[in-house]
Amino acid sequence: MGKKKKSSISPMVKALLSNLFKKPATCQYPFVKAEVPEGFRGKQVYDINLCISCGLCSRDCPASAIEMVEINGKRRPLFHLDQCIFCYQCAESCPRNAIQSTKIFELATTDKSSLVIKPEEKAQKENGEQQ
Amino acid sequence: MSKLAMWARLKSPWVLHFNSGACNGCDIEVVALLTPRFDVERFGIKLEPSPRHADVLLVTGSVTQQCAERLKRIYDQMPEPKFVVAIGACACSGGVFKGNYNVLNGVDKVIPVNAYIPGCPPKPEAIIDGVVKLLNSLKPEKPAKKEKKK
Amino acid sequence: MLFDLYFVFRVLVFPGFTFLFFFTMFCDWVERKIEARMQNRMGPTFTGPGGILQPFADVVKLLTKEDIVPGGAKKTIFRIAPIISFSIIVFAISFLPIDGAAIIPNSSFAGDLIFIMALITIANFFLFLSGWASANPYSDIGASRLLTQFLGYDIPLVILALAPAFLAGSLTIASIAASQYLPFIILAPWAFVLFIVTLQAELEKDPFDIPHAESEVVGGLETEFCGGKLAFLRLTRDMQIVFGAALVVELFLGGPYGPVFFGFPAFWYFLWFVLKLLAVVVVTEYLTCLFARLRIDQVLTANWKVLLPLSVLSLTLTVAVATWVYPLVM
Amino acid sequence: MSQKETDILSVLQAKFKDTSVQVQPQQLGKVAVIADATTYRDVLKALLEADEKTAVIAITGIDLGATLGVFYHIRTSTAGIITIKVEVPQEEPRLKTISDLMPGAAFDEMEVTDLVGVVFEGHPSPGRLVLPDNWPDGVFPLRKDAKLDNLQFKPTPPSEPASPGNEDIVKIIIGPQHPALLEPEKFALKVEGEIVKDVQPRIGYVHRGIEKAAESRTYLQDVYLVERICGICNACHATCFVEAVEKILETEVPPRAKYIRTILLELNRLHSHLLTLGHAGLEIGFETLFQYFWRDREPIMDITEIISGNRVISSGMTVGGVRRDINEADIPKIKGMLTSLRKRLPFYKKVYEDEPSIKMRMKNVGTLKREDALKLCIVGPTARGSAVDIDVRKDEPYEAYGEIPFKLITYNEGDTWARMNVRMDEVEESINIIEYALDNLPTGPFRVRVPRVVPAGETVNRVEAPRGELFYYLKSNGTAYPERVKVRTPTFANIPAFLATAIGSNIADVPPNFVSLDPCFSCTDR
Repeated sequence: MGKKKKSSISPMVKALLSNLFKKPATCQYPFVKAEVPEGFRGKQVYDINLCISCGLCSRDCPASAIEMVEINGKRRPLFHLDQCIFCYQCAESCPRNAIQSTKIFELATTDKSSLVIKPEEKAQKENGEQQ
Repeated sequence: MSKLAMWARLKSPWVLHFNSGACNGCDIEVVALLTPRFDVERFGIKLEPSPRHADVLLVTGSVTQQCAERLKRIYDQMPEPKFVVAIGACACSGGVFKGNYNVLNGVDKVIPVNAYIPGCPPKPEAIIDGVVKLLNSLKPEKPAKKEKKK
Repeated sequence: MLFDLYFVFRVLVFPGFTFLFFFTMFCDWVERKIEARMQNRMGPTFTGPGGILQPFADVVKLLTKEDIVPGGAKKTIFRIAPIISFSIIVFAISFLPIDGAAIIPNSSFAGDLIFIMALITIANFFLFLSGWASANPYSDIGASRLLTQFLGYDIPLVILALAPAFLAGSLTIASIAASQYLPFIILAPWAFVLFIVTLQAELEKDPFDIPHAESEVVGGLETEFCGGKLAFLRLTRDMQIVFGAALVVELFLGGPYGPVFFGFPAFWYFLWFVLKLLAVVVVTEYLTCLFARLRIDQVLTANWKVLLPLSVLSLTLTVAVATWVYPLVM
Repeated sequence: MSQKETDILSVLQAKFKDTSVQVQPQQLGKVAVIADATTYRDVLKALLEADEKTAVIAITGIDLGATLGVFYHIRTSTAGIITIKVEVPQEEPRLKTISDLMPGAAFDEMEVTDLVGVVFEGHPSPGRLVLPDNWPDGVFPLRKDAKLDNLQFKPTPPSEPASPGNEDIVKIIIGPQHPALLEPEKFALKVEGEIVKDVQPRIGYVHRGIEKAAESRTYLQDVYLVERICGICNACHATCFVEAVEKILETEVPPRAKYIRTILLELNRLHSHLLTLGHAGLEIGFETLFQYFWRDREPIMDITEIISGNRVISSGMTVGGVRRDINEADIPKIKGMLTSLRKRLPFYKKVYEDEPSIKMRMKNVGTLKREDALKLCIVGPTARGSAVDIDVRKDEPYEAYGEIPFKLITYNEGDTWARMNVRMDEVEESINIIEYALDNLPTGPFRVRVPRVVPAGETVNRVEAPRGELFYYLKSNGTAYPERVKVRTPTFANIPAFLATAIGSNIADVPPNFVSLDPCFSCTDR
């Protein structure tokens, strides 16, 4: 592989050296919060007061991740987050805009049951961290 | 389990990635973890070629009929203290393909799963968060320990 | 009764095994950090200050993992081959003068340069055995590729090592290192360049890292290994890198000898040796990141058609220059 | 109808005036030819002579109740898509293979046999293609009466012995789990010394039965299902499906929606090409190039996230337009990122020009001559690398491609190096397209109300995905659920190119040759 005369030196030679002294292009994720643009399709927030339990959201959900359950007399949507593909078709077809998007994307969990979001649990309007 | 061994196990989780029938949306996010912007080598995570070397198995995709047996074989080949992370809605529960004739609806139907990362596809940061949560769950329970990455 | 405590301390602790063990891990950390920085990312940072304990964490984790011996493997060879190749390389390094004298005190004998080269070949042979012993088709291919590669590249390596031996007029490393009032890299730069290229091939670094190429042979000869044996295989590979760099330092960069400022010379020699060695490691790492991997037949043609003639040419050139030109100039 | 189209039609009408073949122009998008089991091969021969660039795009198997329909979709360079409809009785579904006329059609026929059950006599390599090995015989998923719950799967056959008879032929299996492959698929290579003698592909590991699933979901839900066929080219799948539905509904999409769709499509192409160029670096062991390419790809993912809310699956399309509008505030930010990427491209171009080790690993590796590319019906950058100038954006402009000026890139070396350069130049073109579209983004609505029920009809549609021409056949029956959705993805057509070029090559050349194809197996298996 010796040093045969190259037509011109490959730019990689210079790039490697210059990168050695440049700041690495790494964002320190766990210690620096990742900035998420507006309109990011993260975890959905469902407002029980606006909901008229018409069931349109569970009918239109491509992944059938919304199940209508009986909650004190009314049918409310129950979200299976492990099934959900976060396409927000439910938010679009909801006549009362009861489903809003948030910027929460850290939904990883070690037990599966915490991925099923029951309606009354989200009755309060706060937009903070899950559990 | 001596403190040193636990420290070593938490600090160098070698990873193996298996796509058991996914639309490769999650796979390119898993590979994106190695690239400069997310760079999981900061945590000592290395992508290993063979199941023998790996501690954590990252599985993407709703397991198809043909992949089920391969997934089981790879899981058996991995040496003990092994963990499985199901990445993406498909791996957690079959996602949008749930109910199709050739799909087994999720990785936990085939092998025990330790961590679930929903999302279609989950952001690379969400995958890092999942792995970090998995590693934290291995730590021996210290009651007073403040969760530093709240 | 005093069973020569100094001997035991020298061999086992300071410049001996324990130091080499941690120094190899330090070199591995330097390599990973340099490679990461060149690729514009951060490399290991959260295990110990700046990630310096990352290789140590890897080794400890591997030692605590379950040890599986695959059914079809040849059990005994599978278990002992990695450890033997690791120990042979440590034995080979102990001949190199690190702080003015070899690790094993007064162990350098006439012709130990050739002896060390032979030891390296044996160590590589045991690596081949470990690959061949595990009954995995990929490790068979990886092992046979390792055999073809290092058998091929040993010859130019030895020929190129003869150039500084000729300049120093002796085959013992200690005297080669000592007689370099002017480092041989200046006297025979062509030999240095070729030696670095051959070293890239000998250490399976990137332009020539066929034996454990991920895209073709899954894990190469390491595929079937896990736990402690894998730790030893990885350590063998890192130890080879340290040995290669140490050889370059001894033969071309004037060994441990450098300007001594004050006080205890052995300390300064040791410092010079470490600095030069790290410089060579950085250079080899830079070459690794610079090139893509070559095909196995391109590697072999590069060896037999290009490197072998060039190394013979460089030897004759060194001889010619040493006998006619240097006496006039010096 | 343009002048060139008429002469192909007149040739067909003249040739089959008296026989039972009826030529129906203006049907199924362009031309439909009703033929039967005896005459469809002659129609195909006639088309082959009429035009050199004729190619079989896809073969759709469909259960028409009483009979089984086999539709041959033929692409001609002038008359668009001609569909030859052949019907076969349910009880005795037999047809003669056409892989002797068109070798590229062998894979399509295997798939129709798998899913609908029509047997093609004289097929070179019959066997399972998409369905798993342990699939019970006699069950054909795409038949209307198929009972698909509680299937009794046969025990999986034991994997073949390591190496057959004579010792020097070694069988190397690039298995389903392999660090070089992002997706599971199996290639059994028969190797003698270092030369590959034979390649046996086994795909179907990622077959999720999407065409069957599409029949049990409404059109609205199908857009999201179809989008997840392939995570890398998801906007193309969504656009192709949505355009097909709009063709049946004859709705006119507002111009702003057309421009936003074009932007999302080109963003898809950008991130797919940069991904492949990086992956190629990984395959030839050039990690640094992989890291650089993927680092420069991150701004594209951020732009997709700003516009559509998700980095990879943009879910921007819906029947009748686009789901979200691009707000003006983001446009300068997007343009900034694009120009920063454009400044990086000359560096990569120069690396491909001057880096000796790349040229040693990629020059004249997997060379595909122009005639072979045409005969094997190869599409996309793989074909454009061998001087075949087919690109749906130019041949049949859809969305806003008619109004946006851009160059069609072709190289004529036909090897891995040329294909990678085609992709690199197309990255530059895509940036131009996006910037042009952002500059003159028309105002007005971005969406039109569309009825949920689609009247009965059938249509075909083509879109240029990053890997080549993506083809959809859609049949609707007047309800809210589609009757049949047939998807033919570019990688499905390009696999024969890998088989043709791999046989006889060096085994170490297989990874670069394989990655130059930019295979996407989640597309292929559906």
